[in-house]
Amino acid sequence: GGMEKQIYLPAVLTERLGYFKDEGLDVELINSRAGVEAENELLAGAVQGVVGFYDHTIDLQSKGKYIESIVQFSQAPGEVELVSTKQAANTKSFADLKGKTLGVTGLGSSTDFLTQYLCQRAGLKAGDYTLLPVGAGNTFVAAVKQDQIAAGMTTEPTIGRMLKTGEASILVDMRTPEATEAALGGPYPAASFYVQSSWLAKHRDDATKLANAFVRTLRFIATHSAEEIAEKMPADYYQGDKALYVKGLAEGKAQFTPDGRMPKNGPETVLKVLAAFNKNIQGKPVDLAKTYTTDFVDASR
Amino acid sequence: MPLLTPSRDVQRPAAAGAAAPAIELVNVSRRFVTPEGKAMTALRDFDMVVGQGEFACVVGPTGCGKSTTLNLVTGLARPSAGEVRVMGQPVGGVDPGVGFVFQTDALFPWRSVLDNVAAGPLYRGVPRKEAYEKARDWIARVHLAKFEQHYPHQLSGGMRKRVALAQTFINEPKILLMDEPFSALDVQTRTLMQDELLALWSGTGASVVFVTHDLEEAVALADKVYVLTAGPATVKTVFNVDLPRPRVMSEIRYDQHFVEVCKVIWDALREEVQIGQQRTMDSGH
Amino acid sequence: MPLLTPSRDVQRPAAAGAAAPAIELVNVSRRFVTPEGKAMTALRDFDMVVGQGEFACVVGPTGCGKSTTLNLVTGLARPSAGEVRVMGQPVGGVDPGVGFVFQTDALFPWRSVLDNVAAGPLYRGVPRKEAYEKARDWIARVHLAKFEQHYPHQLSGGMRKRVALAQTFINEPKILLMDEPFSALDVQTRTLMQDELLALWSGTGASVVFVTHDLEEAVALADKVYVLTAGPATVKTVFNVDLPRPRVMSEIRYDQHFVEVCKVIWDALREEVQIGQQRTMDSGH
Amino acid sequence: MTDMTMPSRAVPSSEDIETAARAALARRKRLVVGLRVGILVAVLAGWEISTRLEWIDPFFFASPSGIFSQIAIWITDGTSQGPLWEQVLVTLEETVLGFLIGAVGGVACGILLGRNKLLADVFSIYIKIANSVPRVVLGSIFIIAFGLGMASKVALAVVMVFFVVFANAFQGVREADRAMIANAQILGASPVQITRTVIIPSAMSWILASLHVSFGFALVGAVVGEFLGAKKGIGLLISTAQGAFNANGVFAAMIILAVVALVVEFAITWVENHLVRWKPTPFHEQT
Amino acid sequence: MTDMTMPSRAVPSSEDIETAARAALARRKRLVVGLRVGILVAVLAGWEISTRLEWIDPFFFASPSGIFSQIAIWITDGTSQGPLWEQVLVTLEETVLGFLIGAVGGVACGILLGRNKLLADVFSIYIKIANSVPRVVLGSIFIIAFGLGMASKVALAVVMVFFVVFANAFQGVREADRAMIANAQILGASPVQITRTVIIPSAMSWILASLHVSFGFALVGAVVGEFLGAKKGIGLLISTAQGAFNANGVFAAMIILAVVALVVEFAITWVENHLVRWKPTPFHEQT
Ligand SMILES: Nc1ncnc2c1ncn2[C@@H]1O[C@H](COP(=O)(O)OP(=O)(O)OP(=O)(O)O)[C@@H](O)[C@H]1O
Ligand SMILES: Nc1ncnc2c1ncn2[C@@H]1O[C@H](COP(=O)(O)OP(=O)(O)OP(=O)(O)O)[C@@H](O)[C@H]1O
Ligand SMILES: [Mg+2]
Ligand SMILES: [Mg+2]
Repeated sequence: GGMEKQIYLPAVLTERLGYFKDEGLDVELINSRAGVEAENELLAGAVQGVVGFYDHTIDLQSKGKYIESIVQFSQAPGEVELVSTKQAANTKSFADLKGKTLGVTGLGSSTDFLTQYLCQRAGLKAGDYTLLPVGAGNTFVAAVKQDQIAAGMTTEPTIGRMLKTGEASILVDMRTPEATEAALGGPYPAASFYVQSSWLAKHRDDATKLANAFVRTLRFIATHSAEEIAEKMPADYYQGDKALYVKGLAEGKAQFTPDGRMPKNGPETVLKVLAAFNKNIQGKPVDLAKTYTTDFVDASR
Repeated sequence: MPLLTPSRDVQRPAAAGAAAPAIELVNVSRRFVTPEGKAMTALRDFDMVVGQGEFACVVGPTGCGKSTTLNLVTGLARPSAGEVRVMGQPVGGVDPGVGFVFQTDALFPWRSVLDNVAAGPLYRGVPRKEAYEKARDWIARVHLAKFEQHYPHQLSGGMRKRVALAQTFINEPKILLMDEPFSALDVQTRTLMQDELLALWSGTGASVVFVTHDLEEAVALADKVYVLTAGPATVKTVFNVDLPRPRVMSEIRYDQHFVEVCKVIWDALREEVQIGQQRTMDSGH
Repeated sequence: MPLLTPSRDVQRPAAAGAAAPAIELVNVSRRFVTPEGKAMTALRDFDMVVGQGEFACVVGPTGCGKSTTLNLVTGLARPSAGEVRVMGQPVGGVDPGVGFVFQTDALFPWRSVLDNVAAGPLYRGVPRKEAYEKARDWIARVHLAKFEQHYPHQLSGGMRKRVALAQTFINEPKILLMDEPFSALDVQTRTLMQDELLALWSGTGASVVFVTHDLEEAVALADKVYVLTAGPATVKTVFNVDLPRPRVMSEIRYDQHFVEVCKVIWDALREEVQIGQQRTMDSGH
Repeated sequence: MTDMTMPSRAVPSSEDIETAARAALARRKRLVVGLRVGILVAVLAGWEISTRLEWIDPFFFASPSGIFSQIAIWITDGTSQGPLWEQVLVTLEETVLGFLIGAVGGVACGILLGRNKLLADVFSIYIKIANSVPRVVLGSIFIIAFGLGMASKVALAVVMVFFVVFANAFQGVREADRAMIANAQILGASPVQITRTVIIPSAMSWILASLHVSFGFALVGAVVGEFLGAKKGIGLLISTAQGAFNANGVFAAMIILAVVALVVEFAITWVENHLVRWKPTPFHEQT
Repeated sequence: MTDMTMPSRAVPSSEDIETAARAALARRKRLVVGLRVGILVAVLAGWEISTRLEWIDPFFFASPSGIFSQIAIWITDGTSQGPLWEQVLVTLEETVLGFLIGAVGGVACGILLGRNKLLADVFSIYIKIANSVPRVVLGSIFIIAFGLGMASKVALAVVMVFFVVFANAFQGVREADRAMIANAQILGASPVQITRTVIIPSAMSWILASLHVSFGFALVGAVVGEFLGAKKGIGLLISTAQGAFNANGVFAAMIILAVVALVVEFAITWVENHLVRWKPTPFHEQT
């Protein structure tokens, strides 16, 4: 997803706050359309680090590619299952979505696995619902408006926008650690900063500096209000509607970890979700210890 | 010499009406912009009157402006000054009563000979069957029956010219303009075509303007021969040819009258020819 | 009649060498596939020998196969059977010593007259300045000095033909093939061009094959006149014309010998002409 | 319609010539097919070897054997979205629809603007503006406007095709020989008849040239549309494979696309050969 | 080079004719510009009114006034990625590079394959296959192969341009008049000279027609490339605006693209007018 997405906010914020410079780092932020692309770039050596969803580290391990999360930005996916207002009256839980079409950003994406997992937990079987990839942003909005999907999983700012216009309401909120626990049965580490393991072995200094910068940012987020944070962001990110941006930020701020540490049991939850639906992983041993390290955040002041 | 009346043709145009001449050019000029950006005059103060049913031939040095004149009559080009009238009406666009055999190839390369010849009638709304029947008839008249299905690029130069003739004749135009139509044909085919043309002309009473380089051909066919000057073309002289009709082409050349007429025009022209020749040589070397 | 020797030309081709004829066609046939899918024979058992420095004219009914013959000599087309030799060598591709004036327009429309004429020398590696000087000279010789900067579409039909002539002559080819080069020109320009051609020919000792419809032109220019038959072209008769040289075009037509020669060839041809005419008429109607 | 020639001393009969010509044609055909196959094999072998030797990483660039087995799996077991032929059919339907609409629209607009100088002067600037709009952005606008169904993919295919066809049809019309137009006019053709019988035939090679390239573009449009959101189709197959880091799947889907493109290409060539039968063979290609 | 004509009784001098011709030209120009502006104003007014009256939703389809103020903000305050001109420059550089490479490559391959029948028979099938590869997929492959810098965007622009130019150059070469080629051959031209002096000039209108449409395509390629991953450029501007639900931003960026396209378009047209000065005016357009 794009750099302007709130779930990836710490990256841009770090740069805006000048923390990279403080660490003596010259960092260029490059926007990528999709997580998969960003990881391919990482593996191909075009970039040194990627901010993306943690689940990719597991997925890639199953393909023999080793990447490690060194700073964990969030302990919740920041995703919300929105349900169209027209369906809201008789949809109280995932179980009520039987026979409906559900929107995800793309097949094989994190939203896909989360949706399927939530359905499974609600007792639905594979044939009971249909998944439709609708992307994010206004194609998602249009899909809801045109009744292509009854419900769908998405992030800010789409959530805020749909709530504001009253076109949809929240079915499952996974923006806070608590709600995520409730929905998934454990914390779900999502946005994180990861690098290739081989790179890490050779560049521990750089990794330390990067971790320091990010951890500082996470502390900043934890100690400042949504308005103050928004102030620091580029104007283009909230050009459409600033109030909405701030509101979304206020509601979603809790997803960020205060210290960049991997939440306890987080990796296990992710593996559980993935193992249920991702064919790549099924039947393959995964060494979770190789997917993340807290050495660097632990070391940061 | 009763057969021949050299006369400067200065009739003023008659009012439009039943007796209006078929073609009138009044004081026409035509200029082109040269690549150097200067204006070049191709026709200057050009006057021409062709009565209904009249057969006029135009001769003149190459590049003098003969094709330009025909283009003005068709309405494809417009005069820079002066007026062009067809059947008493100023020429606005292309007139459906006009037929034009172009100097250069203008056949449709993607159509067979048959389809090329049938084009005119089909354009004019003649039913398909009838149009093709007529086309076959005309193809036979130009001796290409065996080549009905050939495409133009499969024909020789003279054959293509004959297709163009059939294409024009099939429409039986009231005004027939022909730009060196027979120059690519051998003598016997040319004679046949000339006879065919005269037959068509006497049958339909069309008015013909016929451009040629061959003075004998001009005299053999025409009622009137326009001789143009070199440089910006003006009418040098108009000769009336009153050889008796019907004329038979294969015989007329041995006719004593004919030979005399040609000789007189030649003598009258020799002076001009030499002036023109001298001028091109001066400008040439 | 010592001036004229009708003779069936059946010499067998000489071995390649210094004295080899410039052009030899031995038993050549050329077939085309008609649109109906049948094979059509354009040339059949065609024999022709043009010695070095010889001037040969080819006459024959339209569509008989004259242009096809020239195409075979250039190497643009290949015979279906038989052999074509130029300077004793079998023709493989286009020979740089050959010049060809096409029957149809083949000027480069995006080049001005000057650039068109200079094309040949430039292709052959002549330095720019020299090439353009030569081109200017040739343009003047065809009386187009004022039109150097014009593009072909801004010229009249006859002027374009003259540009084509200059374009070919400037290369001073050893073998010069011309397909009805003068048919679009008026009498005086034609006479000038004929003189120019004869001067060029006698100066360079080139071998010329000249296709024309005009028997008088053929006799006036040629050493040998090939008369072709209609239908699949074969050589009907070859006439040797031994009018004395140098010949002056504006006078030769009034020469008593010349008139006799023409008459003899005409008489000899009349029969064939009538057969051909009859045949086309049969197939035509 | 080709010329038949054969250099030989003996005078051959028509049959001899025809047989020889046929033999030469067959020989040439064998040569061409041989070279094509040769190149294909060389490329595939080079690719496979490079991946085996790890000169290039099959994780990114797949490998022929992997692609092959992926296609085999799709054919035998079907894809996650249903049987393979269904995906092909869906994409093909969108493509062909988009191609037809775009081509017809492009030809129509090209002829209209090519024939009318005022319209051309006024509207060509807007067409140029429209042509600079990124298709991916248009894709999301189309999804909003036409929904996630077939319509948005077709619309995307249309805009991919339209401009190429338009540009060529327009120029083809402008290039029509003016002597031929004048001749038709004098033979009595109305403007509509001129367009139908002179302009369109002379613009035909222009239009056909653009159709060749634009079918590929239509395919691309449809696939990109599916990429942005779809239930079925090869584009979705690609996007799923991409999401799953399945390079073999991505390349396999692209090969399926190529096969589709080639089949349609042959159809277009067939039509073309029937439309341009009147053309002379260039001298240098006469055998 | 046009013909000058004026129907009038009195014999006008050359200057009269030239003045009249100039006046007619100026009148026509005014008419064209008037109509263009009129259409633009009508469209913008209709759009603005529809959004004001909420017939269409400005959330999706923006509004002219919003777009205008967005552009104003970008010009005065710069974008989140730096000043606006920098974005334009980055995109323009990628586009122009890609356009040049693609056009030169397309023309070169077109001429090569157009002149050599065997090469054409063997390779055209592979070109057709390549043309059916969805550009978005290619985009990600290019990023892997060439990295995230300028090279991958340029490569994407190249593949957008190449096929269109190739198809036209190829066909243009095949359409060259065979009589003219034969004439050049006999005048002594080598194959290379024929290509340079006959084939290229006669294929020129084909090539130019494809350049007109393909500059827009190059722009699209560069923007899509930036979409997939970039630090700067108009494509990134669009993708950020899309992610932030800023429809005005999306449309504003597209308008900037259109302006870029038009400027380059005028340059191409200028070149074209200089290259085709030899062309006759069609009869029906002579005034
Ligand atoms: N489009 C044009 N631009 C400039 N000059 C032109 C144009 N068309 C014709 N001319 C000039 O007008 C003059 C007359 O040309 P036209 O074709 O009428 O001659 P013509 O008498 O038919 O000659 P020919 O017997 O050779 O066919 C020529 O000098 C020619 O150069
Ligand atoms: N490509 C072709 N396909 C089929 N037939 C052809 C082809 N080219 C020429 N022909 C035929 O060959 C014959 C001879 O044509 P050619 O052009 O040699 O005649 P020509 O003697 O030059 O006639 P003209 O005096 O009219 O120019 C004609 O009947 C023509 O139809
Ligand atoms: Mg003329
Ligand atoms: Mg001929």
